[in-house]
Amino acid sequence: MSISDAGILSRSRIRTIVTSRPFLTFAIVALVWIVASFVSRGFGAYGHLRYLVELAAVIGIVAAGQTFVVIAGGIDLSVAAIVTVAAVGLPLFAIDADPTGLTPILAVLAMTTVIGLVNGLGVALLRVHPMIMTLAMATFLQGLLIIIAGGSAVTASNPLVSWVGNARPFGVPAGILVWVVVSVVVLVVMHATPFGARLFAMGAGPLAAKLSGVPIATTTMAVYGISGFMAGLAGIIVLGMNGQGYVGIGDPYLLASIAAVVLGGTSILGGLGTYAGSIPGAILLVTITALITVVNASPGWRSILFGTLILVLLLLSGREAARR
Amino acid sequence: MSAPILAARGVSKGFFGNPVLRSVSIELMPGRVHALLGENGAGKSTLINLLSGALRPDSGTIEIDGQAVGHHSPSEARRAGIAVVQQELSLTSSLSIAENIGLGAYPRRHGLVDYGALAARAGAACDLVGLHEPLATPVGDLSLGRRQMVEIAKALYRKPRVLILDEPTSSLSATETRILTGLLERLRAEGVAILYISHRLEEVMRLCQHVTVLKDGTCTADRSLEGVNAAGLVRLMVGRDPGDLFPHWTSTRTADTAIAISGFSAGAMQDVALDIKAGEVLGIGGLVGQGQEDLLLGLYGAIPAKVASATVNGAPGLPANVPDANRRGLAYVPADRKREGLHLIHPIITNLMLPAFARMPALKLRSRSAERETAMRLATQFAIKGDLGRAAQALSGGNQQKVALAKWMPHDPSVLLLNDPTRGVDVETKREIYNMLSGFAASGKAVILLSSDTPELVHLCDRVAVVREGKIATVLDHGELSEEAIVAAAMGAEREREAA
Amino acid sequence: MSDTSLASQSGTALYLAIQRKRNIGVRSLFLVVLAFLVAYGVLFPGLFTATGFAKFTQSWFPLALVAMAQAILMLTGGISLAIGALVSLGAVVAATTMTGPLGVTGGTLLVCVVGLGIGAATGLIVVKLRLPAIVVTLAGSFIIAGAALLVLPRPGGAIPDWLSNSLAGNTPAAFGVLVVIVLAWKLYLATPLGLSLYAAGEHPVGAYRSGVPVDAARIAAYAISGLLCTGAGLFVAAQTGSGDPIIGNSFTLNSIAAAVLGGIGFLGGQGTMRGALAGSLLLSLMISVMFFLGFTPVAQYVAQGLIIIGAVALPQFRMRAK
Amino acid sequence: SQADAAANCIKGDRKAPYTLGWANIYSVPTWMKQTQGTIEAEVEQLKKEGLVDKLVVTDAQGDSNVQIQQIQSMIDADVDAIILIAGSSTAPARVLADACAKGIAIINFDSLVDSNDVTAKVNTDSAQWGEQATKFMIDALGGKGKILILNGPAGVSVSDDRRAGGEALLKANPDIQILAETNTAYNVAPAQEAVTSLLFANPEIDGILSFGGALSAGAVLALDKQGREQVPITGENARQFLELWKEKGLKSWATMQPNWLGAFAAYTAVQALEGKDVPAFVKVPLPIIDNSNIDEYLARAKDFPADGYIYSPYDRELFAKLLAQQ
Ligand SMILES: Nc1ncnc2c1ncn2[C@@H]1O[C@H](COP(=O)(O)OP(=O)(O)OP(=O)(O)O)[C@@H](O)[C@H]1O
Ligand SMILES: Nc1ncnc2c1ncn2[C@@H]1O[C@H](COP(=O)(O)OP(=O)(O)OP(=O)(O)O)[C@@H](O)[C@H]1O
Ligand SMILES: [Mg+2]
Ligand SMILES: [Mg+2]
Repeated sequence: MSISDAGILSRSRIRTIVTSRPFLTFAIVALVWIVASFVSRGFGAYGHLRYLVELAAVIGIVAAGQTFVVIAGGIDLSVAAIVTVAAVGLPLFAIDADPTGLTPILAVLAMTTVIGLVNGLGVALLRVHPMIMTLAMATFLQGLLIIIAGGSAVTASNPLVSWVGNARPFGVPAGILVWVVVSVVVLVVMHATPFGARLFAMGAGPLAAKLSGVPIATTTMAVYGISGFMAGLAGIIVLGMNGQGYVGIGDPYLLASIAAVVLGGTSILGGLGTYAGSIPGAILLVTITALITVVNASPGWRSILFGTLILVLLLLSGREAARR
Repeated sequence: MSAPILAARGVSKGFFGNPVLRSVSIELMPGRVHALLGENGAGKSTLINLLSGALRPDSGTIEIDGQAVGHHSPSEARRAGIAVVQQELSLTSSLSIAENIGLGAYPRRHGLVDYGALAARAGAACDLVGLHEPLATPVGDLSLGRRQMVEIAKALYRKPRVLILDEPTSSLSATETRILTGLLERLRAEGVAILYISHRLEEVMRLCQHVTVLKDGTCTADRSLEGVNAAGLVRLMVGRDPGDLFPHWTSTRTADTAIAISGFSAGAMQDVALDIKAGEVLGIGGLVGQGQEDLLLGLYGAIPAKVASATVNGAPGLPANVPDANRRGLAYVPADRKREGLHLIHPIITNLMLPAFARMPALKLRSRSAERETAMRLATQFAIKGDLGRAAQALSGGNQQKVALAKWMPHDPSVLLLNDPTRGVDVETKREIYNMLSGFAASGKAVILLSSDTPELVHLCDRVAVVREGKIATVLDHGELSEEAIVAAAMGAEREREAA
Repeated sequence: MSDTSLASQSGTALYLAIQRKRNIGVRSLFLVVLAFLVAYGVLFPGLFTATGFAKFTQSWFPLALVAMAQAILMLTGGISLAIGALVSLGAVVAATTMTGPLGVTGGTLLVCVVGLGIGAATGLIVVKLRLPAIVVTLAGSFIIAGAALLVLPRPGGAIPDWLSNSLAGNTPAAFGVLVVIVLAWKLYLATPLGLSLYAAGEHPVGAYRSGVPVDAARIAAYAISGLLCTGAGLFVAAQTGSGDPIIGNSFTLNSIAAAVLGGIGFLGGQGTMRGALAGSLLLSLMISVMFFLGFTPVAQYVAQGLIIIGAVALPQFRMRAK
Repeated sequence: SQADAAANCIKGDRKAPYTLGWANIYSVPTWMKQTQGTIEAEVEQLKKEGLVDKLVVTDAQGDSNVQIQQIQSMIDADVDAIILIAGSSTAPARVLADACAKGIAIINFDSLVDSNDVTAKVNTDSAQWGEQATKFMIDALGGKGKILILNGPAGVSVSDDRRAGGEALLKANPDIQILAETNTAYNVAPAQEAVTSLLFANPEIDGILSFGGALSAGAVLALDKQGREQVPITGENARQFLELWKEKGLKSWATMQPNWLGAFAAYTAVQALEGKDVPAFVKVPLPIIDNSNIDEYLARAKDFPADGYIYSPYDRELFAKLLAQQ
């Protein structure tokens, strides 16, 4: 390859990156931060931004599972209930013999992964539409919560959980570190393994994927299993950050995870997208929420402002390419 | 002769800066069937979209009755009496035949769709094309061939002065093709201007009086067809002397069984017995929609199948599912490439690599350079035109078909299940595909070729199993093969009924 | 010959034949709903009195409307997460205007205009700016919910008693209104624009090439959907005699559940309105039947999940068994 | 069988043992679950006394429209009494009028309806809650300082009433400066998020006037996490908040919505059906938690769920006294 060729290549590559959706979303986040720090006192403080990213970590981790599911052509409406079940259920797994607190965490993650696998089972084998299957799963979990919520009088005194929720190794909140690890793994799995390629194929057309030999049923189950695992992980972090789980702790993460995915440029129809977009998407959502909080206005106006901001940002970043 | 009804004058069109048509002109005369020929991707469909207002030219003009039209749109084209049968079916599956035929041009009474008038007019259009299903049948219940007839009826319903047909026969049976040919003759006699695109040159020879040939977006010929033979047509298209379309047939059939089944039932197919040898090309013929596809899908593990006994590549039993079939050396190329063969929104390279992704260990790290190398090799081998990083959407129909076939080659399958692989494929590509098939059989592998193109069956196959109403009606040996024999076997039932 | 036989088929015969064919896809759902209806009737014989029927149809009515509102959008390949907020807005607008100078007529008109207007605006944004409907309507739900809070910051307002009594009293008036709405929908589907809905949803490009006003059909769908939502809000206000700015929240997910249960697909052009209505009826029946069976809350949640999955999965099994 | 019952609504031939309907708006939250526990315990007792036969429980899953349908079903099934937490202060009014007309006793507690077609309403006073909390805050700050106000969700009557209860006092003390006001769900996480953002926007905060226990816990966590000093804060008997109060040595005050309101409502329903005089509105005094009795509450903490509420003790005697008070 000649030198000029290399030059053209890198220039065009820079152009693809700069015009890509994830980058655009990142640029918008930066823009909102800069504008907000001028408009609102204290907004741009390092500690505040760090806190926002910490909050975004939870949405981002739930959105990681959601991104997998959406790219594979589904949607997971049970993530909120799974987050709650994880946060509320963790103390039930407390074992005195394990002072590290790792066993309950592993048990909860295993449980939420199984919940996700059941979602996948319904979608792949019963052929129930993902929206219906996961909505029904959320309903089941509500029933489960009635049974387990407040069932034990134990407080969540799990050292590992409170470390994840509160510690700041190297000045970075542990939740963010977990998110970084999750992000790297997710991006690699999504874009650099055959498994990732199968997801995109399934989302773009399940029939063509099936006839090309993609194991549809197992892949579907894996995807929902991952989503369950991620929601469980988020539940543990949220539990650590709030010191105590409660029913409803997961509620904000359903719409937030979907919004982060779509704001990040992943097609809700499946087959196209990247988690690299969901990451700034999650930060963006948290930022707007924080911005609205410090605005002095009646609840009605705040709600209107919030919706309008999302709409405007969507206009900047969210054009859906023509399909079909 | 009279003046053209519809004409394009020096039109150019590009997509994302890639020129697809360069200053092309064409004139459609009343009472003339005008052929538009060219290789896959030459720009035929694009030209049609310009003529019908679905796309706007970047430069040049469209003229109707000698008048240049400014803002040409589909509804305006319809008012001017231009009707198009698109290459890609776009019927609405949940609407009835009648509602599909009238779509966009419903007769009204008091602001409502006038179902009485619709029944009369759509019924008349259906009669013209020999479509006898009840008008209330949802289009989703029809086979591909019948849908194509609905699409043609939809064009006729508009009582066109100009009728444009983009590969209308690619999914039609011989009978349906005959009906269409007769119909077009009649319309021509009534003074309709017809533009006809087909990769089946015998049809063109039989039907058309004039030809325009496109090559890489430019017009290379615009002349009367009088005195031109098939070889001449190909010469016009590819710019050099054509060889034989079909490779010379020699049997490479061996004694080793590739697939043997008995008591096989899947979908519409009942109680089938077949024995396919390595090195054989087995044709599957018959009228469209008799269950042939279910035979392939059942063998491939894609739909549930029952079997009394089966051997596939030496191992007993049918594949349990598609991955199992792939492991056992089967590969399947579907007919409906848009829905079943490819992911149109994904890059060509991803499409080419999908079977590999499906078989590699799920979490092994991918090597982009190795993928690129494989894809480039396949693209060269199959002469796939186009940037491998671009979405498969941007490929012409024929090139898409090549991708759907090429993607299996890295796996070196020992049994190839082909469902109408040359549908909508230009002659040159057809020749390439035919050569590949015989080469494939010669290397000791088995090919099952389901085709609606009867000459293909005649020239390529060791044997042809003709399917009728879910059963294998006849198996013809190569020596007995002729188009007439296949059609006769396919029509058997009707013959008997007529005789009675 | 066959020429004349086909041509002479009357419009009515064709129309009816088409309608019959469209029942095929929802037959098994109809059977499930019928089973629940019978169970309900056995458990509560009072259902067959005028009052019993009136009360039951009243609790079904708003869900039926929002299921229709969601189904129209899904037929065009869209979706709305703002259904609940629009219902709330319709309710508070009705409850704040009808006892004021605008009166019942003015209030009703305003409710309709608000629904049509917001629906059309949403449609314009989704269709013309080519933004994903799911996020546009998510953002829209915040804006609309905020507007509802501005109109009525806390539950209150009033609906004239006579209106409440005539719509949600002891007569099956709500059922009558539902029948009228369904007929109006049939009428709309019999217009060229209405019928284009299916084509515009399944094959927008092909429909456009056939001369269908695709964008207009989709925007009209959003407008009608908005109207149905605020209409449901008006009814809820009448049923409760007052307005509540968050009363509609749960209708968003329920409308999707009802539509999908009824066989409406997400890709556009798949499904029928009768299916969506049956889906909503099933959701509504389920609540009452579970009550009369004496289910505890835990059992209610579990049974609800099972019924929803079962109603969707059963037809699949039947199909595969064939 | 009281032809002329002493209480509103009750009519017809209603004899013990009675069937009680418990029309819950949403049974999943822990407060609701604890409340249901008190109702079930009371019903067990009443069953032993031969007064109650059956308790029918519905869960409207947070949907007021479903709640209306379920109340309608209770009417259809002709229960003797309906115990109700209303999902909306206005929505159930008409269906309750129907129930009342059919002679069913209706005891409404916690979230009340704006309707008089009930036998009795049983509740603490939300306005008084707001007033007392505000008074504590003003006193704690010596009548001067900058505060944040944390409210429950917008559009909900209880949240609105508590806030309105404090308004007069805030008006009367202009030196109390309201820096910012928020509305969030009555939950820890959203409150913590909102307060954290407000902390960065407001470097100086002297007090936090919170109208819900989970909100208070969220605020304390926010201050703690951002390394800010704790400030005087009002709260509620949420166990997490009470434990934080002790742990961080807060200057605080809390009241509660006692879960035994549920048991009391069941008890009141049976009393009314038995023909006892029942006042149309039973105002339950707000139990107060301050530094003088916080230890008593925390001593009982282990009997309550970790994410639950430590309510004040109750017994039949208290119920009888409450019913007799007016
Ligand atoms: N005829 C069809 N039409 C549409 N989608 C289909 C069809 N057949 C299969 N699918 C899709 O494929 C998914 C799984 O199909 P199926 O279980 O047959 O796959 P499989 O190849 O048997 O997978 P596995 O071998 O892992 O079990 C379905 O959920 C559906 O989304
Ligand atoms: N929407 C589009 N975007 C980008 N490129 C396109 C688009 N439509 C067509 N092209 C390109 O234009 C060229 C001409 O395509 P066209 O469909 O007109 O070919 P064709 O002659 O009809 O081929 P075939 O015989 O295979 O149908 C092809 O190279 C194709 O890749
Ligand atoms: Mg073409
Ligand atoms: Mg399978």
